[in-house]
Amino acid sequence: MTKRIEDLKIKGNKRLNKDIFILELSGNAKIPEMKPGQFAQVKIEGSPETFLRRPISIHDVDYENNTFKLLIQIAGKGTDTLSRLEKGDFLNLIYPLGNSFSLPEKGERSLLVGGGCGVAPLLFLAKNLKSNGYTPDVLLGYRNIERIIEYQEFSQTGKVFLTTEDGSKGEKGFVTDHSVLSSPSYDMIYCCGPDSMLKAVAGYCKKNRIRCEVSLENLMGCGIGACLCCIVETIRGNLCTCTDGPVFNINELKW
Amino acid sequence: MTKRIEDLKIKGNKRLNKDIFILELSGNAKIPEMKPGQFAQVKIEGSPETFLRRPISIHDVDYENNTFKLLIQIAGKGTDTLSRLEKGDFLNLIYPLGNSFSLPEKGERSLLVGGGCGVAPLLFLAKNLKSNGYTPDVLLGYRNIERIIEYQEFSQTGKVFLTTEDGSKGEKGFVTDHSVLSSPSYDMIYCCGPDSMLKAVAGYCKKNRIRCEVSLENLMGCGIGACLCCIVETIRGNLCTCTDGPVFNINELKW
Amino acid sequence: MVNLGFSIGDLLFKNPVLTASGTFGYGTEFEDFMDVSKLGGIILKGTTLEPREGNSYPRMAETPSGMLNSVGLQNRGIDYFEKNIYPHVSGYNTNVIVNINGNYVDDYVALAERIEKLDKIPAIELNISCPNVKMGGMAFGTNLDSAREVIKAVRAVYSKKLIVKLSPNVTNIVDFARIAEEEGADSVSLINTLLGMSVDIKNMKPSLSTITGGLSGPAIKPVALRMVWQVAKSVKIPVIGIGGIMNTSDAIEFLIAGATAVQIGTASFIDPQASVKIVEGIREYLADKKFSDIKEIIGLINRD
Amino acid sequence: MVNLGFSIGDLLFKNPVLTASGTFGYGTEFEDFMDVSKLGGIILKGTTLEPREGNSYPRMAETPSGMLNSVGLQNRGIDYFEKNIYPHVSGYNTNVIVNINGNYVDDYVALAERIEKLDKIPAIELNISCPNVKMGGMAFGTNLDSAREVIKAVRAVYSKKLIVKLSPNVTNIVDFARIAEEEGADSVSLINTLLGMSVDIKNMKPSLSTITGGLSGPAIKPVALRMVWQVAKSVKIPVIGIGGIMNTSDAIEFLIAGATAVQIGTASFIDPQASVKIVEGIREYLADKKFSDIKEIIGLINRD
Ligand SMILES: Cc1cc2nc3c(=O)[nH]c(=O)nc-3n(C[C@H](O)[C@H](O)[C@H](O)COP(=O)(O)OP(=O)(O)OC[C@H]3O[C@@H](n4cnc5c(N)ncnc54)[C@H](O)[C@@H]3O)c2cc1C
Ligand SMILES: Cc1cc2nc3c(=O)[nH]c(=O)nc-3n(C[C@H](O)[C@H](O)[C@H](O)COP(=O)(O)OP(=O)(O)OC[C@H]3O[C@@H](n4cnc5c(N)ncnc54)[C@H](O)[C@@H]3O)c2cc1C
Ligand SMILES: Cc1cc2nc3c(=O)[nH]c(=O)nc-3n(C[C@H](O)[C@H](O)[C@H](O)COP(=O)(O)O)c2cc1C
Ligand SMILES: Cc1cc2nc3c(=O)[nH]c(=O)nc-3n(C[C@H](O)[C@H](O)[C@H](O)COP(=O)(O)O)c2cc1C
Ligand code: FES
Ligand code: FES
Repeated sequence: MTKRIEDLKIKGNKRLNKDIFILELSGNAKIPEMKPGQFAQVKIEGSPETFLRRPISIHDVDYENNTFKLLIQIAGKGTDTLSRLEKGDFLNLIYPLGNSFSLPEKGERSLLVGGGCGVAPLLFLAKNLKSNGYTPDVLLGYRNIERIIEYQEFSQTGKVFLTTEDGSKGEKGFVTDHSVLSSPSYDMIYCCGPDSMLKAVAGYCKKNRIRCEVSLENLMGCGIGACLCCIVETIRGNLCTCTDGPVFNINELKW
Repeated sequence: MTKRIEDLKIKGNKRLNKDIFILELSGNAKIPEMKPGQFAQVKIEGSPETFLRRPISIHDVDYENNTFKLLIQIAGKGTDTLSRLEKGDFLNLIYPLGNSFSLPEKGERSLLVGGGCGVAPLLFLAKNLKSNGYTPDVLLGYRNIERIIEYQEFSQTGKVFLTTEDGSKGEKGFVTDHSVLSSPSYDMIYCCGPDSMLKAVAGYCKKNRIRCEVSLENLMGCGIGACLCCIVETIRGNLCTCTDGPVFNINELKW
Repeated sequence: MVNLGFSIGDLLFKNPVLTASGTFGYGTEFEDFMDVSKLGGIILKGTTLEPREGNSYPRMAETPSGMLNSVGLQNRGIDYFEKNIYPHVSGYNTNVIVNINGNYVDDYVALAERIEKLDKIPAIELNISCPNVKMGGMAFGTNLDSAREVIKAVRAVYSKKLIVKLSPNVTNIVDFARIAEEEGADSVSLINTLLGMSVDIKNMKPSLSTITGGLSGPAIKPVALRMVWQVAKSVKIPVIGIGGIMNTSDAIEFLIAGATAVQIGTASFIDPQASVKIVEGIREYLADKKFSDIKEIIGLINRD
Repeated sequence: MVNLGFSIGDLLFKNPVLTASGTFGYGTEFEDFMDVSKLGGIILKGTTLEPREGNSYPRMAETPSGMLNSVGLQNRGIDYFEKNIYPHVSGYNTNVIVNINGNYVDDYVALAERIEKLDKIPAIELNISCPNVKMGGMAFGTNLDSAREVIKAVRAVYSKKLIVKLSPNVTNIVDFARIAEEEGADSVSLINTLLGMSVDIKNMKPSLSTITGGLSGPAIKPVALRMVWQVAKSVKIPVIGIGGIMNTSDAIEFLIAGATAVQIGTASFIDPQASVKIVEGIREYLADKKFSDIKEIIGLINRD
């Protein structure tokens, strides 16, 4: 899969809530084949504080219409600048980058666990699993009812479980508190979200001997394996999150 | 006249030609009294290459409507960014800064000489002279007919003479070649434009013992007399263009 | 209530925000924009014994997130200062500090003696780091022996607070800080500008009349922070951090790295109110983080 | 037709644009974006005798117009290089240069001996300026005696082109360039990163696991240009300019200041095609200004 650098046109910018928005991009040329878990290095124009590109996961791809989506949370200056893009603007991307989630074995039961904007790479994964004949369950954790995003979209790919920290919707607590995890019945869990969630889910999976892949969000300098800034300690030594990852099997990580 | 720092609202952005545009600004508070020759230090948002503010002259003031104008030529990244401002955007200014042109003695004949975007401070001056009972002549020099700007506006304040370098309108040549200067009949000449023009006009004035004030466009760090970066050599030593100028009597300058 | 005050010896500062020499004129230039007395202190522009015209135009060039200057200590000399500037600035209700410069050790000494007599000037900042003068300046600040000589000589005649301003254009800035401390300086301030250069490719010449000049602004902040951290670990006297501080968060970085106070330089050109805004910003940050005294965060990263 | 070529001794380069070590991997990472053979040369990432894991995460922080890194020479060692990297990179139709590093003089010597034997590597870049390793690295590059010792030792065993990469974290970089020349280096390259630091004020800790790191990017360009200008005036061997070059106009600044060639570093992270674009940009600039040979602009500001 060759990487490319390209100006893409903004087809739409939809606000999901105060902090989160979805950019829809369309290529002039045919967009490349992408895999769930991959990401793009996005150029932020016009500020000395956003000198480097920002890594953003591929959220959803529509090959027919030659478009794809990024789901982005405003975390600072760079993502704030992105949130102001309007239809017709251009965005420069290096993509598709990184490895991807692996498919479960035939007949295995899988669960996708996402928190906050950690759902970003999971929708593409869920759709991909579905089109490959799986029916993954999805467990989403949010702070409260107002923060819930993409519920409808995930519902179309399988069963969706919810937690909110304040109990305003779904079960109260963190994702690892959800009753669906009380009797471990999954063979494979995919997880993306804040570090604390990844570690909690990884702990659960280790205890219950469930295979688990997590998507890491390390700081990146280049995104293409050239700077060695994005490393994560693994049993095979320091690996690059941008090329060996961002998806890692938790058994590889020195957590 | 106290200086202030203020966000002003863009009321309009009018393109005069490929390179030159006029921003109309309106204050929330009452705009301060300004004098012809004064300038503003304009903040350019969002680029590491435009770290410092940019000095721009006050082009025209409308106290009744609480608005004023800046006439700007795209010279690089900063002015290019300004050219993209739209109605409703805000612009941060430190203003009004610098000294101003002096009035002629009663009954004296004066000529305003401007080239290219050097006309910027002259319209305000022309209007000011007119409202003080003078009828200054105006001599404008441009590269060619397409570059002519603000002809109508100056016509309303007095007689306007034109030169173009290629002769496509008015007399052919530089401003100093114009026939109105062949028999020196002015007591005072005000000039603003590129360095070469200022020096040519200053030379003419010295030879013919005409009083002459020029507005300089030195590089500025602060615009308020704090950095001492904008100096010009004068018979009184190094003076700041931003506080002792930008308007200088040519007899003061070590040209 | 958050305590923002600090002291150099027995000299109290109401807050840790000062303005950097050469970027705040004599304070008067900023009176339209702010109440100068709200600052912890102001450091006046570089002063010499005799009047100086400085270097030729152009003296300034913009660079990515920074600027180069080669002003070269243009000022009207100490006589003019005493007569025309001092009466006004002594009215500020804050610490007014003079930044002194010379070509020879004797110049520094003579200046220090003159300023010692000015009641309302409680401290001097000894500038041994100006990169923009041919003699003196950085020459003192990049050689350990000369640095020691000039500090010793000034200390001998000056009994109020002596702050030594260090040059970053050295292999090991800690050595210079230690010498200042050994010779009795009450504080060190750092950094002065980094020696830099820029070329005008349209005209194919240097952008500055002097070819090289001093780099300031956010571009130098990482270097300044590193030096402040190194020095703060190595000396006991208060360290004043300078270099690219544009806003509250930059100032906090310096405090956490070990600076007891900071100076705001180039930022004042872009926002004349930057310094007073930072005073308020630090207050809010501390309140937010539930600290009651600024001392609690100074050098925090060295504390475990 | 414009001639862009230059040479170090008898080693020809088709154009003056190289990539900087540690920012271009082994070239392979960029093959999707460009034809590596279009460059004047590529300098591979820092290589050591033994494999190294480098420093812990986080190793990177963004700063105004720049970035800090403390990678610490992570690489798989010379054995791996010979077996797995060399066969591929020797296929590039350009000068492939290895950047060598060590803790002790002997490490450098052993590495140089190994690389001497690799036919398709016509030069090494001796890195005595890495700020991110505890031993060796910058320690060699900030002390004149150690610098001389390691250059002399490597020169004794290495007969191809020897480029010495200098550290900017010194009082007088010219001294180091002179030593390199005296000891028989064929070229000097400068600058490596400036030692810097940044603080995460949210968590009140250093942004990097190593506290300090190397500053690169446009922020350092003025300092790099100044040093290149100083060195180019002082030595006869070709000077390769490095530091914050993002585009053609930055590269031209270095050439006019005296650099015979340039290296593109951090820019490749933001635009992987930056280096090849600069080759074309220089060609256009020269054509525009009616020069027929790049030599005509090198060191132009020193020529009158
Ligand atoms: C592989 C990968 C995929 C990601 N996918 C998404 C996604 O789909 N949607 C989304 O909203 N976010 C995603 N992120 C996180 C996103 O990259 C950061 O939120 C963003 O870079 C913050 O930039 P900023 O300028 O807005 O904030 P800043 O003010 O720069 O920083 C805010 C926070 O973001 C971190 N950050 C800053 N720069 C980088 C960088 N270059 N790389 C990584 N983190 C950085 C900072 O450490 C800080 O914690 C992903 C990160 C990685 C590594
Ligand atoms: C008192 C004064 C009044 C001015 N009035 C006007 C006006 O009314 N309309 C107008 O179009 N222009 C005016 N100028 C010129 C204007 O300031 C410059 O064209 C502008 O700063 C260029 O910025 P830039 O980023 O677009 O270009 P850059 O790419 O930064 O530079 C282009 C050119 O502008 C010069 N320049 C850059 N920065 C500054 C600076 N801080 N100060 C001065 N010159 C600079 C550069 O040397 C270069 O020659 C005035 C200048 C001064 C000093
Ligand atoms: C235009 C200008 C003039 C300066 N003049 C002096 C001076 O006279 N004496 C001095 O000690 N430092 C002088 N400096 C250095 C500043 O005080 C400060 O050390 C430096 O600019 C770094 O801080 P900054 O990045 O916040 O500007 C000057 C800096 C600038 C930009
Ligand atoms: C992530 C990173 C890794 C680097 N690794 C090396 C290295 O291994 N050897 C070396 O000599 N320089 C190394 N450098 C320094 C660069 O080669 C270059 O000298 C420096 O970054 C300045 O150039 P720039 O501003 O164009 O990046 C590294 C720089 C970066 C940013
Ligand atoms: S981000 Fe540069 S190697 Fe991964
Ligand atoms: S621009 Fe700073 S003193 Fe004039």
